[in-house]
Amino acid sequence: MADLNVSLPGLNLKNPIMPASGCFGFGREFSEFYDLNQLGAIVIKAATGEARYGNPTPRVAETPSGMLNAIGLQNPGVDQIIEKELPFLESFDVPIVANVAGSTVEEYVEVTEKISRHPVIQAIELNISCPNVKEGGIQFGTDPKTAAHLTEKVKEVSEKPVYVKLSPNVTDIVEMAKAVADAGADGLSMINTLTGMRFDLHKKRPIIANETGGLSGPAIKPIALRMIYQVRQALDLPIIGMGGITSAEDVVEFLLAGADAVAIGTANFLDPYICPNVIESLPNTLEKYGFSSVQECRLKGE
Amino acid sequence: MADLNVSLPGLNLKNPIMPASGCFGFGREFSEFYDLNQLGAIVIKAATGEARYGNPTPRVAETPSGMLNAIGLQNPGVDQIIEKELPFLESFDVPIVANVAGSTVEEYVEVTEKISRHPVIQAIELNISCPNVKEGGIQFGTDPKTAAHLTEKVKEVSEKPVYVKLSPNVTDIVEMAKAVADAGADGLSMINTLTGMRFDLHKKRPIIANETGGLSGPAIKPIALRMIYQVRQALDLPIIGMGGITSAEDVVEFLLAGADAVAIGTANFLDPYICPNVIESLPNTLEKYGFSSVQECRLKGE
Amino acid sequence: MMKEQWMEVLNNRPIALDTYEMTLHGKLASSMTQPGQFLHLKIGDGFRHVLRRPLSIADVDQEDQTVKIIYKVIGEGTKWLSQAKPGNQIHVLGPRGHGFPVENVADQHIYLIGGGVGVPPLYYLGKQLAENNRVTAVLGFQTKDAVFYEEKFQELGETMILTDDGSYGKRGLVTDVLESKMDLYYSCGPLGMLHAVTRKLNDVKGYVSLEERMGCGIGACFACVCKTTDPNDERGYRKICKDGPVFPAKEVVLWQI
Amino acid sequence: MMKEQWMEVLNNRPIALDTYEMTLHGKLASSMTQPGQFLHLKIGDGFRHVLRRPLSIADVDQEDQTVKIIYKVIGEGTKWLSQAKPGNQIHVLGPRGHGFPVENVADQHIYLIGGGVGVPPLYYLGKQLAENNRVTAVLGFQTKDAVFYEEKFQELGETMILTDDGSYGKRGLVTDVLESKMDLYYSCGPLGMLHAVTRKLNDVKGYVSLEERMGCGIGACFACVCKTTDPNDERGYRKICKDGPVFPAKEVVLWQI
Ligand SMILES: Cc1cc2nc3c(=O)[nH]c(=O)nc-3n(C[C@H](O)[C@H](O)[C@H](O)COP(=O)(O)OP(=O)(O)OC[C@H]3O[C@@H](n4cnc5c(N)ncnc54)[C@H](O)[C@@H]3O)c2cc1C
Ligand SMILES: Cc1cc2nc3c(=O)[nH]c(=O)nc-3n(C[C@H](O)[C@H](O)[C@H](O)COP(=O)(O)OP(=O)(O)OC[C@H]3O[C@@H](n4cnc5c(N)ncnc54)[C@H](O)[C@@H]3O)c2cc1C
Ligand SMILES: Cc1cc2nc3c(=O)[nH]c(=O)nc-3n(C[C@H](O)[C@H](O)[C@H](O)COP(=O)(O)O)c2cc1C
Ligand SMILES: Cc1cc2nc3c(=O)[nH]c(=O)nc-3n(C[C@H](O)[C@H](O)[C@H](O)COP(=O)(O)O)c2cc1C
Ligand code: FES
Ligand code: FES
Repeated sequence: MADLNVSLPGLNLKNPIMPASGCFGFGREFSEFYDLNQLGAIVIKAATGEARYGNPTPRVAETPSGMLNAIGLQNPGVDQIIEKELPFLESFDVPIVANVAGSTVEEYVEVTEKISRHPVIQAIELNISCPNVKEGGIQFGTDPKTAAHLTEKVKEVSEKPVYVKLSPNVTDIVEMAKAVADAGADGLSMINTLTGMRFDLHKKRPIIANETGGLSGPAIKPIALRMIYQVRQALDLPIIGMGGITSAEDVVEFLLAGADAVAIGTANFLDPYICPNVIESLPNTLEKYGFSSVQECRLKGE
Repeated sequence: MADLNVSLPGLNLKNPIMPASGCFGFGREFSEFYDLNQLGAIVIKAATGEARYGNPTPRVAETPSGMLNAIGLQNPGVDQIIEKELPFLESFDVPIVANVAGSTVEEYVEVTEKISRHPVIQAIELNISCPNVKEGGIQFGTDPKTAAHLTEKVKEVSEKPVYVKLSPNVTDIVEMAKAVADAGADGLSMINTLTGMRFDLHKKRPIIANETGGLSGPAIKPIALRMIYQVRQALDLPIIGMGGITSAEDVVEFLLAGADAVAIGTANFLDPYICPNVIESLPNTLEKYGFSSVQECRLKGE
Repeated sequence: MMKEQWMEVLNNRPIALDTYEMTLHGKLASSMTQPGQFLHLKIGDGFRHVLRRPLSIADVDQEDQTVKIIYKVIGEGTKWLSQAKPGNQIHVLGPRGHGFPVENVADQHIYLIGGGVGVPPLYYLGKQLAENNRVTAVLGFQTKDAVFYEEKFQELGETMILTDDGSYGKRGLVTDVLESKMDLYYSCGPLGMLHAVTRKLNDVKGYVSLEERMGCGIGACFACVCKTTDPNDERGYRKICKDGPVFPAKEVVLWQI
Repeated sequence: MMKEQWMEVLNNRPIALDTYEMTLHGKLASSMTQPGQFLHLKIGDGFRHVLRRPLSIADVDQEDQTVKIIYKVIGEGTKWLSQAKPGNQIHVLGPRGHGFPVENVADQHIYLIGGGVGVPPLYYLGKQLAENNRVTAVLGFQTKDAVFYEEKFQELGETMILTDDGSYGKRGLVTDVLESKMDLYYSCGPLGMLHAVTRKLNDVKGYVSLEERMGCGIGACFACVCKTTDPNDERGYRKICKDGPVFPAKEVVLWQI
């Protein structure tokens, strides 16, 4: 059977599949569907310094082969997450990646400092790209200097490797990747959502109360693949790839593009069993295309 | 019946629907399916100074609710287009928009100079955004200064109004729109395709010979709507909207976002009758949502 | 407890203007005991529609292992449902959420207050309540052609129909006829109606069922939250898909933005 | 002349490894007289699959108004086709392109040279040619289980089957058995095979049918071009969907990139 192991900074994965941040909460709900120990890793929902309620509803809308979301980083705050959510995750033998967000460099630093100390957390995913919160998200994710500065500061305090999650809403993704790489990022996570909109024909206004939302799902897969490929040509940094994955074939496509592991977001909503299903079919799919391991497939893309 | 008339610089449209550039050739093939006089306008395939063969094949790939293309501006060159294609279009009572492309400012200027003189051409669509041709396309479409300079030079020679077609592969679409508006653009056309990729799992390489291609179709609709909306908030310039339109409902959505007229590209491939079908159902669809005219719907979005 | 299954369409018929009643058959039906819960339905093949559609359980027959849903054709998802033929399979996740509390409710005079496609869950609820209680249904519809299930509700108790345009029953809004001297009410319908109902029946104990656009439908994505009225509430919000869709009328904020 | 229509699936059955034969019924069939043309099929509902799939006409029965296509399951589109049931409707654009020239071809000894799913159009062609000519079919397949239509070709003339792995017929490539002393050949199959065939039969007049990924399928988008061999050719290219898919072997460049 094809070897699914992947070894990345801080993350020893039994397989390259992890649920993406924001699409899996803190794992509780999905643990009622299947044994979370099957997962390669789990990326938990974004943590901020204080509790946040997020944006007004409606927060989601459907688009062709995709969806928009503008949750607005609703979360109970880093302290509550550490106190109430992480203990539950301790009971699983799965590396946990903490997604860190904030409105200021100080907030990112504070959250990273706190959460990266927790033994269950194996890596930090720095969410510089959430386009929904007006007070800063867009800045961090689209300006290379600001992103580099943030990465540097977070790296200074983080006790775990830091994966910077890139926003696709930029002219030059390679420039962004290089900036955070030079600033010390241990890896990249890409892509976050593309900013989009839908209109309610009856109400004659945007469906999403926040007007714009982040586009995710299969619709964005070709953009994710292109960006990962471009960054892979330019850099050697580990990449956790995501954007529209719904099948083991998609995973192979992301590996060929240059991803080292992948995350599945939106597809969890339509099929709560998508992660274990993809993990189950991955070995056969790899073999079908002539690969004896994830590693071999990943290198083929070079 | 709802009034479909739209009046834009150079373009008196009996309805707001036109086939998009590159998806309709020079009209000949579709004229065998229906009477082209039904169309609001026709945007013809990009013209360059000399004939171009374009990229190697495969040039297209399918993606979820979308497709990639890397045709590479294949066309017989502006002189042949004027000599062999435009006479055919003269026999229809439909405004023709000439899509102009090039690798240098001089080429754009030359092509515009020649084609804008032709009586059948009512407007120029300046294709600053085709991301497939390496020798310049990307530069023009993603750098505001270069785009503004090009617009200025083309405006100097054009005998017809110039609509600048924006690339969505940018961090700040409003900045691009403002730059070309200040440089004298009479209108905007948006959006062109987003750069994407697919991989062939059997061949282990990109499906498109050119590696990357332009993503179009329903998948990009939410991105098109967002960019049109953002530009509409910032500018008063007429906008021809496009990106994934497949129905009269989609047209209403684009009008609400701020488009004045729309173009349909990819959908022509799946349904060659899509343009007349959408035109036919538009009056009822407008009325269903309480509008007595395209104009009224368009203003509702403000 | 977390279940998903293909269910077979037994019947799918128009029962009012743009409104269909679909009967689904499958083992999943046996877990659908609580009125007010919803089914989360997959639309079409593959991932063209990445979001499931929430539809309330309108009736369940445990013996036949069938469940009924009643839905109005709104957009692409419900249009697709309306075209399903007997024998087709539909992928169902459910039953989801927390429904109307019915345990230990006896000897009460109860209002069932529904508006439009908020009516369906009240029928399965009413069937359970009518056994030990007196039930009065107040159902509002836009127009005559939109009315459905009137006779079925009459079998449960007194039933008043109102239409916005007066083309059937009484003209007006449900709140026009509501009286405060009831023991309990259960309501489902548009937010504006729920808001008016809770104000009018301010002194009566009641439950409301809320709607919101959903992402996951299982409590993981925070798409479907609503605010709590109590400023000291530990979380400050509820998830409609998981904590709801039914809430005590006083617990959640019905009018915001 | 430009037609599109819903056609009804009469039959859809596996005839070899991952290979299906589908029989479609509809008025459109009456325009399908030219062998080598293709049908352009819509996949699934709506616009999830924005590109149609080109599939060659394998046989036509004008009396019954039926057309047969033979397809290998490659990806999502052909998988969807393989799941179609009798009674299903499929949206078809066609017949498209220019096929094999057969008019005025008589009293010739002709090769039909096919590889894999390049074989289907040769059958309808062979049926037309066999009336007035001597036909020899040379058909290559990957392996025994992939072989189809052997007996049907035998009815038309001498038929040689080759497999890559020797599991059936002769082991080897079609070019291993081709001889130059023929009057005419028609070939359809993978580009590598076509290239080898045209080189081997350099002195024989021949026609090849090409494949390329298509956008519009009607000549409007320039997705499916190939280069002409003549450097003085006015255009320098041909559109496979419109000028082809069949070309005189010497007219187009078969080996590029
Ligand atoms: C708990 C719950 C129970 C419901 N029960 C019923 C019922 O019994 N009968 C009935 O007719 N309707 C019911 N609805 C509303 C129903 O879910 C929507 O009408 C339906 O999802 C519309 O789908 P569509 O694809 O036709 O519309 P589209 O507008 O194409 O849908 C696009 C997206 O928006 C969502 N959406 C659109 N309108 C609503 C809405 N009002 N509420 C929630 N999501 C929406 C869809 O689910 C989908 O994700 C219920 C909603 C909820 C939350
Ligand atoms: C003129 C012509 C005639 C053909 N006749 C036959 C036939 O009779 N029997 C048969 O089995 N196959 C035939 N093919 C090939 C057939 O079109 C592809 O196998 C089919 O389109 C694959 O679709 P898919 O969705 O299963 O694969 P996917 O890989 O999922 O398709 C994705 C996209 O790529 C295109 N594509 C993939 N492979 C090919 C290919 N080899 N050629 C052209 N487009 C491709 C698809 O059309 C689609 O647009 C023919 C191709 C052409 C151009
Ligand atoms: C509802 C929702 C919430 C999300 N929340 C977060 C988040 O909190 N932090 C983050 O970095 N990304 C978040 N994302 C982005 C996903 O992690 C992922 O990058 C993106 O959705 C692309 O993957 P997909 O197409 O598989 O969903 C969210 C996405 C969705 C759909
Ligand atoms: C095959 C193909 C060729 C195209 N060629 C051109 C072109 O020559 N010039 C241009 O400005 N845009 C070109 N486009 C972009 C379209 O005009 C349009 O902007 C884009 O496809 C989005 O619209 P759609 O989603 O309706 O296709 C092309 C698109 C496709 C799919
Ligand atoms: S829909 Fe995801 S939490 Fe309710
Ligand atoms: S597929 Fe469009 S020109 Fe041939």
